[in-house]
Amino acid sequence: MVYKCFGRGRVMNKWAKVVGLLVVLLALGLAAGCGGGGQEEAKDTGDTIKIGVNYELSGEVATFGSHTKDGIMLAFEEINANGGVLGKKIEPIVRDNRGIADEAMSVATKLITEEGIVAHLGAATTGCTLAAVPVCMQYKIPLLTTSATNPDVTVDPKTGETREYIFRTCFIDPPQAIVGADFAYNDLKARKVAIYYDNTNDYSKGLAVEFEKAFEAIGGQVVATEGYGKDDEDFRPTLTNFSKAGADLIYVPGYYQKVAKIISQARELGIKLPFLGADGWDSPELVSIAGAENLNNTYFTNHYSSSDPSERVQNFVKAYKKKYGSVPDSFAALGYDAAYLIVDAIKRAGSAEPEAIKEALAQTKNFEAVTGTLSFDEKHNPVKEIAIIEMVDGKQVLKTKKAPKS
Amino acid sequence: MDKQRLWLNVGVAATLAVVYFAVDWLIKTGIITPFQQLNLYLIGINIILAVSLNLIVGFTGQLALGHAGFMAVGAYISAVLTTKIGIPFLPATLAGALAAALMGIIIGLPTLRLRGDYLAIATLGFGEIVRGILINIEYVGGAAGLIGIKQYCTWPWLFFWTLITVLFIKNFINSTHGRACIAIREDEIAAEAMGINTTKYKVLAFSIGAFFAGIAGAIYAHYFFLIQPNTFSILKSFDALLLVVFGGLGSLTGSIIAAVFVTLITALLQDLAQLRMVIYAVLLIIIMIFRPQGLLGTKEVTFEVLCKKMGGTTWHCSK
Amino acid sequence: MLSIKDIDVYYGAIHALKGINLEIKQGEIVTLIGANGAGKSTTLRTISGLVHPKKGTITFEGQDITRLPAQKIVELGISHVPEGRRPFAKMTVLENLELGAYLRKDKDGVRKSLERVFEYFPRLKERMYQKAGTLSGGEQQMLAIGRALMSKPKLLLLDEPSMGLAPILVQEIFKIIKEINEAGTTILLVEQNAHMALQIADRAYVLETGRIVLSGAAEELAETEAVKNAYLGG
Amino acid sequence: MTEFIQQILNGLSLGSIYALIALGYTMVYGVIQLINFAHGEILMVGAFAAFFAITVWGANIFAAIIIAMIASSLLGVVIERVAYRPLRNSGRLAVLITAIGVSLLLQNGGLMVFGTDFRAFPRVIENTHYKFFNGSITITSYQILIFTVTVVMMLILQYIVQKTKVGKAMRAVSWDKDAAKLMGINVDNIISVTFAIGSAFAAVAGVLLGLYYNTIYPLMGLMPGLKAFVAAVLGGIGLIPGAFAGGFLLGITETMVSGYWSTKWRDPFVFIILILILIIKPSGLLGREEKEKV
Amino acid sequence: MALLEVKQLSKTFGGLEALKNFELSLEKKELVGLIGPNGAGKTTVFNLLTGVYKPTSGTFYLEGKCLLGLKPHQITSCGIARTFQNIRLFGDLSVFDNVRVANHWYSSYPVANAVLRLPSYFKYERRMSQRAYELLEIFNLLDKKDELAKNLPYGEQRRLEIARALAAKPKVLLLDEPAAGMNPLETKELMNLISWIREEFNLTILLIEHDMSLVMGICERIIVLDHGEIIAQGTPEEIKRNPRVIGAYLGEEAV
Repeated sequence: MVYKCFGRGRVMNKWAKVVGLLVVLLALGLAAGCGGGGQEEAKDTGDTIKIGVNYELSGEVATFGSHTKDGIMLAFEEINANGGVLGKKIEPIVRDNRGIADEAMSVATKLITEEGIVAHLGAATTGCTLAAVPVCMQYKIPLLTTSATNPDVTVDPKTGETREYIFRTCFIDPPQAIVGADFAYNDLKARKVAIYYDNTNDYSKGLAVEFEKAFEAIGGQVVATEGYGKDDEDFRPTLTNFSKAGADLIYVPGYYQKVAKIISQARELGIKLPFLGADGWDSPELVSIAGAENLNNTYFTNHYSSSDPSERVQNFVKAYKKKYGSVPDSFAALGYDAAYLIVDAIKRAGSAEPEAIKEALAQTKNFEAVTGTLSFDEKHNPVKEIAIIEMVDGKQVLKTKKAPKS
Repeated sequence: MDKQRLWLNVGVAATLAVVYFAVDWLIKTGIITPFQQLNLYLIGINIILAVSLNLIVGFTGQLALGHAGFMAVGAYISAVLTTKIGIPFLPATLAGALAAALMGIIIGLPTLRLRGDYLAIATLGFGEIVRGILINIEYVGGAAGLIGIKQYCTWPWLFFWTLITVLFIKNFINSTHGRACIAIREDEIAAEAMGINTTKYKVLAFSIGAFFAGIAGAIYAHYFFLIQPNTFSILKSFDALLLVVFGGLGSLTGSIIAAVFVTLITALLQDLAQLRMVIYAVLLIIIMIFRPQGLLGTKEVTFEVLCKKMGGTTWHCSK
Repeated sequence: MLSIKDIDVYYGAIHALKGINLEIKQGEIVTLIGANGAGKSTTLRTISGLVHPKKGTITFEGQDITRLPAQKIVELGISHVPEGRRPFAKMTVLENLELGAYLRKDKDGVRKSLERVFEYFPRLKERMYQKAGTLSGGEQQMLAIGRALMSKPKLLLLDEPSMGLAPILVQEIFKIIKEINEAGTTILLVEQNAHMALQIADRAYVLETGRIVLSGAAEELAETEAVKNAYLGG
Repeated sequence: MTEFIQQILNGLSLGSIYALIALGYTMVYGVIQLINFAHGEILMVGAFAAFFAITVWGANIFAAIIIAMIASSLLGVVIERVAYRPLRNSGRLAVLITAIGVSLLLQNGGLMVFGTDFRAFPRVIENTHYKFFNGSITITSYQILIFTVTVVMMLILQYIVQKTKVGKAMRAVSWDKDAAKLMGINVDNIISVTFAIGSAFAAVAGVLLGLYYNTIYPLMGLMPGLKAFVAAVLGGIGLIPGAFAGGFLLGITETMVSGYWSTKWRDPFVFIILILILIIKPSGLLGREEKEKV
Repeated sequence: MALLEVKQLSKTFGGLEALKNFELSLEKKELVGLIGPNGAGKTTVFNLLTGVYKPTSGTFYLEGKCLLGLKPHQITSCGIARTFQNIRLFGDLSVFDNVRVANHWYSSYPVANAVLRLPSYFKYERRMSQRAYELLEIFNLLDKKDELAKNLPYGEQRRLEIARALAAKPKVLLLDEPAAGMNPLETKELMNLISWIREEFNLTILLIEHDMSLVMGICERIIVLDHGEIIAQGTPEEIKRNPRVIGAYLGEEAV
C-alpha cells in the first residue's frame, strides 16, 4: 500500500515537472513571438514583396551583421513609408546565421524555399556569404551581399565565370588596396611599410596581400609583415619589432576594435608613425577605444564618410541617428544602399520576379548611393570612388576620393 | 532463440529498408522540402557525432572535448582529396576518416595518463591545435576556408554512413570489447585487475570515435560546399558533448534521439532571429535541470523494450 | 532524551527504514546491531539530518528535529561520527579538530575541549600538525571521535568505530567510548562487532531489513538464541 | 636583451590578467569540482556594471569596482542557486552542460541587452609610461596596477582559504560535504560564499581587462575565460598558487611566441606546450599526482 | 618449486617505508592469511603482487616466471587475480556482465568479428556466458544476474567480487578483507565457500582479514605484518601465542 502511494507520488511529481516545463516554454514562446513580431512588418502576404535578410546577429561578428541589418531596415522603412515599390510594400524577413557557415546556408534555404523571398541580402562576412551563394545559385534567387569582399563570392574561381545571381555593394580587396597604396606612396610619401593584418580573417588577409602587390608595383618596399589572431589583445611585441624594422608607415587592414588597440598600444610604446587602414576601421568606437589624440596621423580607405557634406549622405546620417541614436558606420551605409539598390532594380524591372530583378541588377548604371555612384562591372563588383579619411582629433575628415587605377 | 533473433533482424532490416526508400521517394517527389532535407543531413551528421563521441565519453568514460578536431581532419582531408586531387567521394571519405582515426591514436596514446578534467583540457587543446594549424595552411584556404567543394553527399550516402556508424558502435558495445570499455568507465583499476588492457581499449575507443567523427566531417564538407577552420571550434565539440549528455551517457538510442531533437529545436528556433540563442540556452539549462541523467539515462530503446511497453508479447530472448 | 517515532526513510526507490521506533535516555549507551544494509547507518544519518524521513518524528530534548538541517542539529548538541571516519584528509589534525568546534563561539571552552580530546587521545597531540590523510586507520578513528567531541555534544552518534581496525585497537577505542560516556555524554553506537557493542552498552536494538526486530537490555539480548546465532557467531 | 626584458614585462601583464581570472575559476573548482564555464561571462557583467557606474552615475573607479564586484557576486550566487544547485548530486557532465548553457545565455543575453557594439571603457586612471634604458623598455602604470592587483588578490585569497574560518569551512566542504555538514557547516551557504568571492574576483578582472584593453563587449569573457581555464589546469586545478603560476606561464609563453616567432602560430604552440606539460606532469605544474587508493 | 615466490619485496612512498623485504613462498593449494594492524602494509603487498604499484626493490615469480614490471592486466593473465578491500565492482554493469568481463583476457575475439557479427562472435560469447552462468550458480547469484551490481546488498557484492576474480582463471587468488562488514553467520558461510572453491578450482589463496575467527579457522599458515615488516609467521596456534603479535595486534583479551 505504502509502495503504491509512493509510486503515484513520483508520477505526480513528474507530471508537475512536465507541466512546469511546458509553462516555461510557452512563456518563452510568447516572449519570442513578441520580440520577433516587432522585427517584421505587416505580415499580410500576397501584397508584399519578401526580401530575405540573412545576417550575423549573434556570435563573434554580431556587430557587423546587426549594423548592416539596421541600415537595411531603415531603408525599407523609408521605402514603405513612401508607398513601397510597384504598389506593394516590402516585407523584410530577418534571420540570424550566428556567423556560422552552415547556419547561413540553412537560413538561405529556408528563406528561399519556405518563405518565398525574391531577393536575398547578406551576409556580412565572406564565409557566411559563400555558404549562401550555392543555394541562391541553385534556386536562381539574386543575392546581394554588403560586405563580403572576397573575389570568389561573385566569380567562380574554378571556371573564372561570373556567378549569374550574385552581386555586392562593397568594393573588393584589390581596388581598396590599390587606392591605399597609391595614397601611401604619393600622398604620404611612404617608402617602407610594415603590414599588420588579422590572420584569422580573410578580408584582412586579402587586403594585406593586395596592398603588398600594389605598393611594390609602384616602387615601395614592404619591410615586415605580421598577422594577429582574433583573440589577441596584446600587440606590443610585434609593434616593437616593426619600429625596429625601420618602417615609415604601418598598414593595418583590420577591424576597428583591434586596430584601435594596435594604434593606442603603438602610441604607448612611443611609435609615432602614420597608420593606414581600410573600411574595417569605420566605427565611432574607433575613437573612443583608441583615444582621439592617438589617432592623429592615421588614415583609412572607406566606402563613404559620414562627414561627406553631400546631401544624400547627410540625410541618411540624420535619419539613422534619429532611429538608432548613433552615427552609421560603413556596414549600415552599405546595408542601406543594398536595400535601395534591390528596390531600384525591382522598379526598373517592373516586376518582383527574381529573374527580372537579377537582370536589372546586372544592368545597374550610376546608381546614386550613399557610398558613391555605383555601377556593376562584368564581375558584378561595384565600380565607385573610394573615400580616404583622415582622423583629426577624433573626427573623421574626408581627405580625398580616388578611383582605383588598375 | 536463434530463430527469434533472425526474425528480429529481418524485421529491423525491413523497417530500415522501408525508411530508406520512403525518404528517398519523398525527397525525389519534393514532399520533403529542401530546408527539411538540409536538416535531415544535419540530423545524420549529429547522430554520427553523438554516437561516436558517446563511445569515448559515455561508454569508456573518458571526457574528451576535441571531437570537432577529429571532424575537421576528416572534413579537410576528404575535401582536399575530392576537390584538389579529384579522388572519388567514397575513398576520400575513408581516407579522411582514417586520418582522423590516426589522430585519435596520436592524441590518445600520450594523453591517456590524464584523468578527468586534465584529459578534457588536453583534448580541448588538441582541437584548438588542429584549428590553429588549418588557419595557417594557405593550401586549404586558411581562415577563409576551403571553397568549391562539390555536393557529393546524397541521401544514400548519408543513410549508409549513419547506419554503418550506429551498427558498428552498437555491435562493438555489445561485445566483450564494449564490456571492457564500460568496465574501464566503471572502475579503471578493477578493470585492469580483471585482465583488461586499459590503454589499448582507451586508444581503441578514441580511434573508433575519431574515425566516425572524420566520417561526419567528410559528409559535412560534401554537403555544405565549404569548410572553415572556425566551424570546427570548441563550440562544435561542446555541441557534440551536449548531444551525448542530453541523450544519456552510455545510451546510443539516447544519442540518436537527442541528435534529432536538438537539430529540430535549432531549426525551429531559427525564425526568432536574435532571440534564438537566448531561448536555446534557457532550454538547455531547463532540460538539464529536469533530466540531469539525460533523456534515457543509460537505458536503450530496443524493439524488445518497445514490445514490452506496448504490452505485446515479451521476447524471452536471453542474451 | 531522544525519541524516534515511526520513521520511514527512502533512498530513491529503496525503502531503507520501515517504521523505526527508538528511545534513548540521558547517560545511556545504546547500541544498534544488525547485518549490513539493515539500516543502522541510515538511522544515524536520519537523526543527524543528513537524510530526512518521509514520515515519522524525531524529538530531541522535547524539540522536534525531524526537518531541521544538519547544522542546526549539531547546534542542538548531537554529534555524529560517520562510518568510514571521513577525516578532512588534506587538513591538519588541529584544523580537523577546530572544524569540530565550528559553531562554537566560546574560545576558552573550545580550548578546554581540545585539551580534553588530547587527554583521551594523546597520539593526536603528537600529530597535531600532520595532515589527517597521513594518519593510520586507528588514529583516524580517534580523530573522528575527537572531532565530534569538539562540539561538546550531549548525544554522540558513533557509526562502526571498530570497522577495519586491528583487534588491539578495537579494545582501546571501546575503552575510550566507555570513558566518554562516563564523563556524561550519551552515546548511540552502531556496531558490526556485536560482541564488543553488547559488552559496553546498556540497551540494544536489533535491526533487520529496515525494521527493529528485538530490543532490550544489552546483557539480556546477548543471551537470546536469535542474537547469539546471528550476531555473536554462536 | 632589452627586447627580451620588454617581452617578459608584456608577458607578465598578460599573465596577470589570466592569473586573476584563473583564481576565481580555480577557487570555485576547488570547492565544488565544477568547471564554471560562465566565469568569463560573470567577468563581462562585472565590466559592464563598472562601465555603467562610471558613465551613467559618474562613479569613480573604486566605487565602480565595488559596484562591479557586488553585481558579479549577486549574479554568481544566483547562477549557482538556479542552475547548479539542483544538479549538485547529478553527474558532473550534466553540470558542465548547464554551465555551458549559462555561458551561452549570458553571452547572447548580453548581446541583446548591451548591444553588439564594442564600447570604449573610460580611461578613469591616467596611464603613465615609465621608460628605462633610454626608452627601450616601457612599463605603463596599467601594467603595474594589474600586476599588483593580481598579486594582492592572490594573497588575499590564499589568506581567506588557509586562515579564516570560512576558508576552513570551504576546504572541508571541498573534501567531504556530508562530513562538513556534521561539523555544523551550512554547506549551501559556504558554496554561495565561494561563488560570491570567485565572482567578485572575476569582476575585478573584468574592470582591469576593460581598462587595459579599452574595450568591453558582451563576448569579451569568452576567450580570456577559456585561456584562464587552461591556465588554471596548467597550474593544477583547484590550487590557488597553481592558478597564479599557470596564468603567468601562459601569458609569458604567448608573448614570447608572438614576439620571437609569429602570432599566427601562437595558439597552436601554446596548446602544444599545454599538452606537453600535462604529459610530463599529469596534474599540472603544482598539482601533486594523487594515486587513487586501492 | 613454490608456485608464488616473493623475494625481498620493498616499497617506499616518498620516504615512508610501507614494506620492507617482504618474503613469501606459496605452495600450490596453500591457504595463507596475512594479518597485521592498519597501515602495516598488507594491502601494499597485494598492490605490488598485482602490479598496481611498482616495487622499490625486490622481485616475485609465479611458476618460476618473473612478473616484475608487468602491467596489472598482464599479471592477471599470468594467473594472479584479486578482490579489493573496498569492493570495486563495475556498478553500472549487470551482475552477469561483471563476471563476463573477467573472461575477456582469455576468451576474446577480434573487434571485426564483433562488429560484423561473424560466427566466432556468437561462439565465444556463448562460451563466456556459459562460464559466467556456472560461476554465478556456484556463488548463488544466478537469480540476480540481470541486476546492476551496485544494487546488490553488501554481502552479495562481496561474493560477486570473488566470483568475478575467479572468472579471470587465476592460479593464485588474493582476497582483501573478504569478510569485512559481514556478520558471524555470513562469515561462516564465506569460510566454507573459500575452502570449497580452493578444492574445486585448485586455487592457491592469500587473504588479508581482520576477522580472527575466519583467519584462524581456515588458514594453514599466517603471516603477521607490522610497520611493513614481517614480525611473525606460522600456524594459527603459533601465532595466537606469539607475544609480539599479541602486543602489536591481537591484544590481551583476544587470546
